[in-house]
Amino acid sequence: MEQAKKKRISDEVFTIIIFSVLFLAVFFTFAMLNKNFASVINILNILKHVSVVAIAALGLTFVIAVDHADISFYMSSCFSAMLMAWLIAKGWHPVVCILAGIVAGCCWGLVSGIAVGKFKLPDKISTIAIGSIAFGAAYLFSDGAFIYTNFPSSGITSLNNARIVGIPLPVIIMLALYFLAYMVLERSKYGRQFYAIGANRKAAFFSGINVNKVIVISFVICGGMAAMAAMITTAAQGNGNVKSGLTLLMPCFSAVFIGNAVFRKPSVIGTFLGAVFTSMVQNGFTLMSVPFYISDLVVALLLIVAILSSKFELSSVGKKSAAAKGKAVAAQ
Amino acid sequence: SSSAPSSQAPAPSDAPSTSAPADSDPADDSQAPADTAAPGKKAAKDLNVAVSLGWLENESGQRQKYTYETEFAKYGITNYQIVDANYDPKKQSEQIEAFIKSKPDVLFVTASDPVGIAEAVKHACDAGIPVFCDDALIPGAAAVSTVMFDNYKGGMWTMKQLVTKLGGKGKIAMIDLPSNEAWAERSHGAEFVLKQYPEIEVVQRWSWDSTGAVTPRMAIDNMLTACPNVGDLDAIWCAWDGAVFEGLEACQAAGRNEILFTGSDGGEHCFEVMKANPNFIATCGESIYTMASLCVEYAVKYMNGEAVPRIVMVPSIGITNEMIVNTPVPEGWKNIGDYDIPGNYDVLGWDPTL
Amino acid sequence: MNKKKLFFLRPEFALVWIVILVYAIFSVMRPEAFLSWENLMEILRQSSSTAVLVLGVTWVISIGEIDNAFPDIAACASMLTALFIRGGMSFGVAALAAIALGVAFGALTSLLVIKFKFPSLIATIAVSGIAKAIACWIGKGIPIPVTTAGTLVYNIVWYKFLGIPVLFLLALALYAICFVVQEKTKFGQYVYAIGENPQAVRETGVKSGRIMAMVFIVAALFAAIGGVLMMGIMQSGQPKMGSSFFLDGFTVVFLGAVVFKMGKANVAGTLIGAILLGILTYGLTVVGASYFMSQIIKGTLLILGVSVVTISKNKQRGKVGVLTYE
Amino acid sequence: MSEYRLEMKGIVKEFLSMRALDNAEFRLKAGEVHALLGINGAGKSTLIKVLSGVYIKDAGEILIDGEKVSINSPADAIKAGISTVYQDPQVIPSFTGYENIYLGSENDKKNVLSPMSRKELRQKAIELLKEFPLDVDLDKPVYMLSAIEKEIIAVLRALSKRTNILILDEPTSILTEKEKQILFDLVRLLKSKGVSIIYITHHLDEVSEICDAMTVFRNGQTVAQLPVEQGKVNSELIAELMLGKKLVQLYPHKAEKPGTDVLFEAQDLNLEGKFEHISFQAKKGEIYGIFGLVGSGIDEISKVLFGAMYKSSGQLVVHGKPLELKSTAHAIKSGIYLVPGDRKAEGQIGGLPIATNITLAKLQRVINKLGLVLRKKENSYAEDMVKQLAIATPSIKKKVGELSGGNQQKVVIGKGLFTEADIYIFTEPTVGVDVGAKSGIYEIMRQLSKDAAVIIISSDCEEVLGMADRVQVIYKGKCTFRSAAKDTTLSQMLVHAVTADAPSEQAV
Ligand SMILES: Nc1ncnc2c1ncn2[C@@H]1O[C@H](COP(=O)(O)OP(=O)(O)OP(=O)(O)O)[C@@H](O)[C@H]1O
Ligand SMILES: Nc1ncnc2c1ncn2[C@@H]1O[C@H](COP(=O)(O)OP(=O)(O)OP(=O)(O)O)[C@@H](O)[C@H]1O
Ligand SMILES: [Mg+2]
Ligand SMILES: [Mg+2]
Repeated sequence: MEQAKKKRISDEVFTIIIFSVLFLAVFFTFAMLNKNFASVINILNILKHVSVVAIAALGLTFVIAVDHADISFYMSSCFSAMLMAWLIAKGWHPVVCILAGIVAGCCWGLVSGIAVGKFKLPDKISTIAIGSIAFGAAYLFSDGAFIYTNFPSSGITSLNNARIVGIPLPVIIMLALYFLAYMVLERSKYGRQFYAIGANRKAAFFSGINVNKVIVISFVICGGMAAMAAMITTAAQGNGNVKSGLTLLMPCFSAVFIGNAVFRKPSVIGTFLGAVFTSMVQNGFTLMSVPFYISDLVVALLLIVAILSSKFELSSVGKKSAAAKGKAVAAQ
Repeated sequence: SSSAPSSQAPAPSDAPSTSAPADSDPADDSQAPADTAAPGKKAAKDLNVAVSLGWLENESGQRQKYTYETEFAKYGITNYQIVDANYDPKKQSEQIEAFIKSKPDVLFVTASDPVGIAEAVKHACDAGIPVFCDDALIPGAAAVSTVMFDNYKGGMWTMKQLVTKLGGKGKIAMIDLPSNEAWAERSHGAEFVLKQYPEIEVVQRWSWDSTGAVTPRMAIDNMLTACPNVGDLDAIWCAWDGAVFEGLEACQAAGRNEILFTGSDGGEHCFEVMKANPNFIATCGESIYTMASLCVEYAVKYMNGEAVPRIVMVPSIGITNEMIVNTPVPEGWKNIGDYDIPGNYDVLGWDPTL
Repeated sequence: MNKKKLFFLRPEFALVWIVILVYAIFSVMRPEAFLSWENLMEILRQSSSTAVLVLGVTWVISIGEIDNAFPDIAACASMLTALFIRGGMSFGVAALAAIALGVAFGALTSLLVIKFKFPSLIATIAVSGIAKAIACWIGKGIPIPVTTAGTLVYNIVWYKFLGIPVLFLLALALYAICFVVQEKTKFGQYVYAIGENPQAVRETGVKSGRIMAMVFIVAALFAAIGGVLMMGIMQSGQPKMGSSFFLDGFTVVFLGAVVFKMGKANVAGTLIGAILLGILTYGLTVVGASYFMSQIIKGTLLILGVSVVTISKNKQRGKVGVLTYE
Repeated sequence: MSEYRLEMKGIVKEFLSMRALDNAEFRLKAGEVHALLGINGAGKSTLIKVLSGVYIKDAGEILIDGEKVSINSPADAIKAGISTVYQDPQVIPSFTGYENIYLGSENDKKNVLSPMSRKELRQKAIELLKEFPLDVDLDKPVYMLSAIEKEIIAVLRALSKRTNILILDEPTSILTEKEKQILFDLVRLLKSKGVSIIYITHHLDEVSEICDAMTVFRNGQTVAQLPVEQGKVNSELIAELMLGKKLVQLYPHKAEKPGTDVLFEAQDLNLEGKFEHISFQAKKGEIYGIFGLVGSGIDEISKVLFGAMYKSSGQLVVHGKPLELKSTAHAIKSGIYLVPGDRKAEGQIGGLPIATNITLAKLQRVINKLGLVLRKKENSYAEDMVKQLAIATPSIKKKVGELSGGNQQKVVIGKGLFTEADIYIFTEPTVGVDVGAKSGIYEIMRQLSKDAAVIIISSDCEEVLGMADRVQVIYKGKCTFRSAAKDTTLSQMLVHAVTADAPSEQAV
């Protein structure tokens, strides 16, 4: 029995080791191909660029943890971006504008959460619908035109450009949010509730957890985080753009799922590594002026490799038990 | 995020020397052979007009819409529909096909992608609907009039500005916009100039994918990292102004205040940015208002039984930073962005040569 | 008899009524653009390409999986066809080659999902990344115009037979085949069985992995066919066409799931969904509504449809004996 | 021709962490009903999963009619004439009965695109049904059917194929007494048609009722293969074989004196269509028992008592104060805990570790002011609980889903103990739990009742009578009988559970 226990644990560690090896291999390949890749500046750059996807993906992690999917966050983040830009154009203080944007994101999350958690509508369909509405509503501020009035003078761009002890503000925001999320999801009482619901909703209910409320909260967090991500994009681009969040969907899901595969549950650290992994590849390729389609191709292939690598197990070196494992999974 | 200009032109070397509209009243300048059969006359105010815009999302799209609305009002046209395709040629094709069935008297088109919507525009022409193409030529479609500008030349001019400023020597980066054939021509024009300057080295080059995960801002951040020292990178040529805006932000954030930029588009926002950033040395001012207003004017004339030109190549204006900085906003203008209204170049003393 | 009459009043028939209602509203607003055979046919023609494209996705949704790859497989197929034609192939050969490559993407998805147990969401994100990268690589990100595609494709996408667009007839034929497969063959039976209870299907000895693999491959097949048709319609390969189909595609399938089978995606429903979307695109254009209006309207219809199904299902189930959180 | 229809020799099946089958042997004669017995985790289900192709064996051989066969998938097993009715029969809810019966064998063609005709299937199903004296509506979608009807559909599905060997894995655990008899009739009929049946159960009385032979498993090994003489099964001997040691006593002693404070009271509870006029008082120091057949409404009663289901009317009184339960969270806060009837779906979170499960319902006890979980504290609590309940596990980090049924149930109970409730409701506390673990659970319940009100709600008559101090019987949602346990007999309880108009109502 003791021995069996050891074996199991090392299976999980083995996955993490394989992924780390893959991660480092990619890192050092780029470091060798380009002398600037491993520089401090560039690593900060990677972190800064990943902050947008990483923050949105962090919110998505909560929804995936309760075993739902949210396909609205990336569209509702467009609404938040436009709301913020519109308020800035109206001359409001940037902090107020950012808060308003985040609140708006939370509100869209709340709508999705109520639809899914309270009214039990199927998650993928209803969030696509709500997301479409949010995206359409984003056009109301300017008929879809860029909003840039007051942008340079309002100081909103420092949300992206400012540095604190040499570290870009988005990176600090990201790390702070990740720390917070880690404490909440992996260390706190509430995190337990998220995971319990994800693993067995009914049993969580019978354990006295307010299932619906927690599901709604997960969507609210997801909407809010996506909005935060959109704030940073908007600050980086220096204008409000209705499409600012549209490219978030796939990278966010990739990040969460890579993390899920490596750590065997949707986890804060896993999501972070997943996000950094793909961002690092994109950064490496743009440094080398490689066309986007080639880097996209490599990112897609690495996504497969990363998840495949998590399927290898120390114990499955012997083929027989691999089959058994597969069968056991199939039988569940 | 996409601030993207548009248009399509035949190769510039053998571009037909078209009627140059502009100076005062462009309508007087239409000397091109007007081999168009005039339909039954119809007064402007009775027209049923459809406008299919390729996008609305950035300043140029909004300017186009503004022009149509303003000009329609001028002519008393009240029965019109304006839709936009959000950069999606498939959607625009469907919209044009839908318009065909609603049988408008006139159809205006700005192309999200000239190639992608060509078939639908052909159908409109075949269905006997007078089509007026704004901003870009639609290959193969027998439009009544096409009013456009020369992307290739614009690309040449901005690159020339950059190269001159660098003294014919230095390291530059290029940001391309290949998703639309017309926009890609700007890069071809820029490359044409580079052939004459062997000492200009293109050290970084990147194309933007509007549906991808990497924004121009990120790409330029990375370029600055790849070229970390002053002298590693002297200038960035951008295929459109939006990339310049993001690039200036990136340079400012990285403390790289020596890097020069050129773009293409022009307009109110662009000029504001130019004013604030001497490093934004030049852009190709596309005369968007002129193009759209000419389209409307030709349509009205055509419907009135008059002859109109088939292709008009509206000149763009090479706009340098000095021009913006040194030009006060004339009285009665909303802002300097109104430069593209016919007749206004002269007021500013700008020379539409591109 | 009585039962049959009532069928038209059941909630699962509501979307059909909505389609008719929407058509009627637009007809009042713009009679000249709606109230003729020709106009109706134009709407059907326009709906056809989307309909073909998402036909296979219907079953992916039915087995409880998701396919993000179909839009980019379509884009890739359109670019490949254009590339091959430019390389001198005839349209027919080029189309077949492109479709074959499209199917290969489906096979890759199947491999990842069935053999390596990837969640379909992530497997298809990866496959769509590959398909899109290849589509962009082919033309370096630029569309490829094709002016020499020949009469075959032209006839398929534009010709009318007895006043009915051939494209629509083609779509109808494909839908008819799939409808028969869905309703009258074991395959169809297993698709819905897997969607409800995959374990039950496995236990009966059905090779459910094989069925699922077929479903993903069929989805890729129709996506590729749709891509080829789009190449014909737009007379060019379009590398970024995918983004146009992503939301619309799912909206169509999910809207379709609201009809006939009460919350389960089905081909007849998908066709209705595609037609509804076609009417909306067409109608909102001729009344001059902006892009965002159509976005809001589509989203609202979808959420309404889903609510109707869910609420009436819950009503059927009743409140008694339901846990307080359900 | 071999003497045996089926022989399994030296079967080995290893899972990641353990050897579930270790040289297991099994022999089955033609036309016999053969019981497969063993405590939880003995390897019964694994053996039949090997036989039915769900798992691939690591070693050993399978012979059918003396010939070696290789079974690598469910399809292989079906081809070899082996059909299985799993413990929890899997059906397609929206499909009709006949569609479910012929799922996977709609026609003989291999090609999945071959046409199938529902009309034909329906006809075939009607023919099939004619062979058996059963009454099921095959045209209804099965989600509308009752448990026995679903079970019958599953059995018919097995029989629709050429079946020589039928495997029934705990078929009666969700059936009522009456339904059980229907099933047994069916089993006898099949036997008379020459079908060999493997019958897995934890109910030894069923063995004597219908089985001809039995095989007992322990630790993945065959420890005994015995013939069964009808009506003469030595339960004690079998239990001893299964456990490998003597079982002293199943039920602990009853309360010595009557309960004191009334901690929990139900006053005229009603749930439309499920039950009506349910009233009782549960007192500290004793166990109150509610007995009813599956489907009689007892499960719903337990859920209403815990605030997990809305009631139509009635009143709960807790600690002498009326209490309107708004949620399960509210119930736990009020000191009530429910061990729900369906362990896998409602009781445990199989994918999470034991420790996490145990503290889940009362995380307040292990958090600091910031809401962070103190892991050390949590672990030590969990360790204590594991010791207290004698949960057999190598570590508190083990996932609950990987434990055997009895130990899973103990974890669910441990979760309740951790909430420090003073009102415990146990619903079907020993379903699928072997005798050894059962007595452990009963002991825990009795211990609990010393300081708390304990309510046991079960469809196992013996269990209720064995455990409770006072009992009531539910028939079709209504109380038909109430009495002190010591004055009541098993048959009295059973009679009231199957009919409303039995004589004699005794005082509480
Ligand atoms: N898929 C699996 N992976 C790992 N261990 C397993 C698996 N299936 C069964 N086991 C282990 O194998 C042993 C035998 O289990 P099996 O299900 O055969 O017991 P059983 O006799 O059916 O018990 P029960 O009476 O509870 O049904 C158990 O200890 C169980 O934990
Ligand atoms: N993948 C797995 N890993 C570890 N243990 C498993 C796994 N699958 C099942 N088990 C354990 O094996 C035992 C038997 O599993 P099985 O699926 O056969 O249950 P079962 O026979 O239906 O249970 P029961 O009859 O006791 O209700 C259970 O204790 C279960 O938790
Ligand atoms: Mg332009
Ligand atoms: Mg078992």
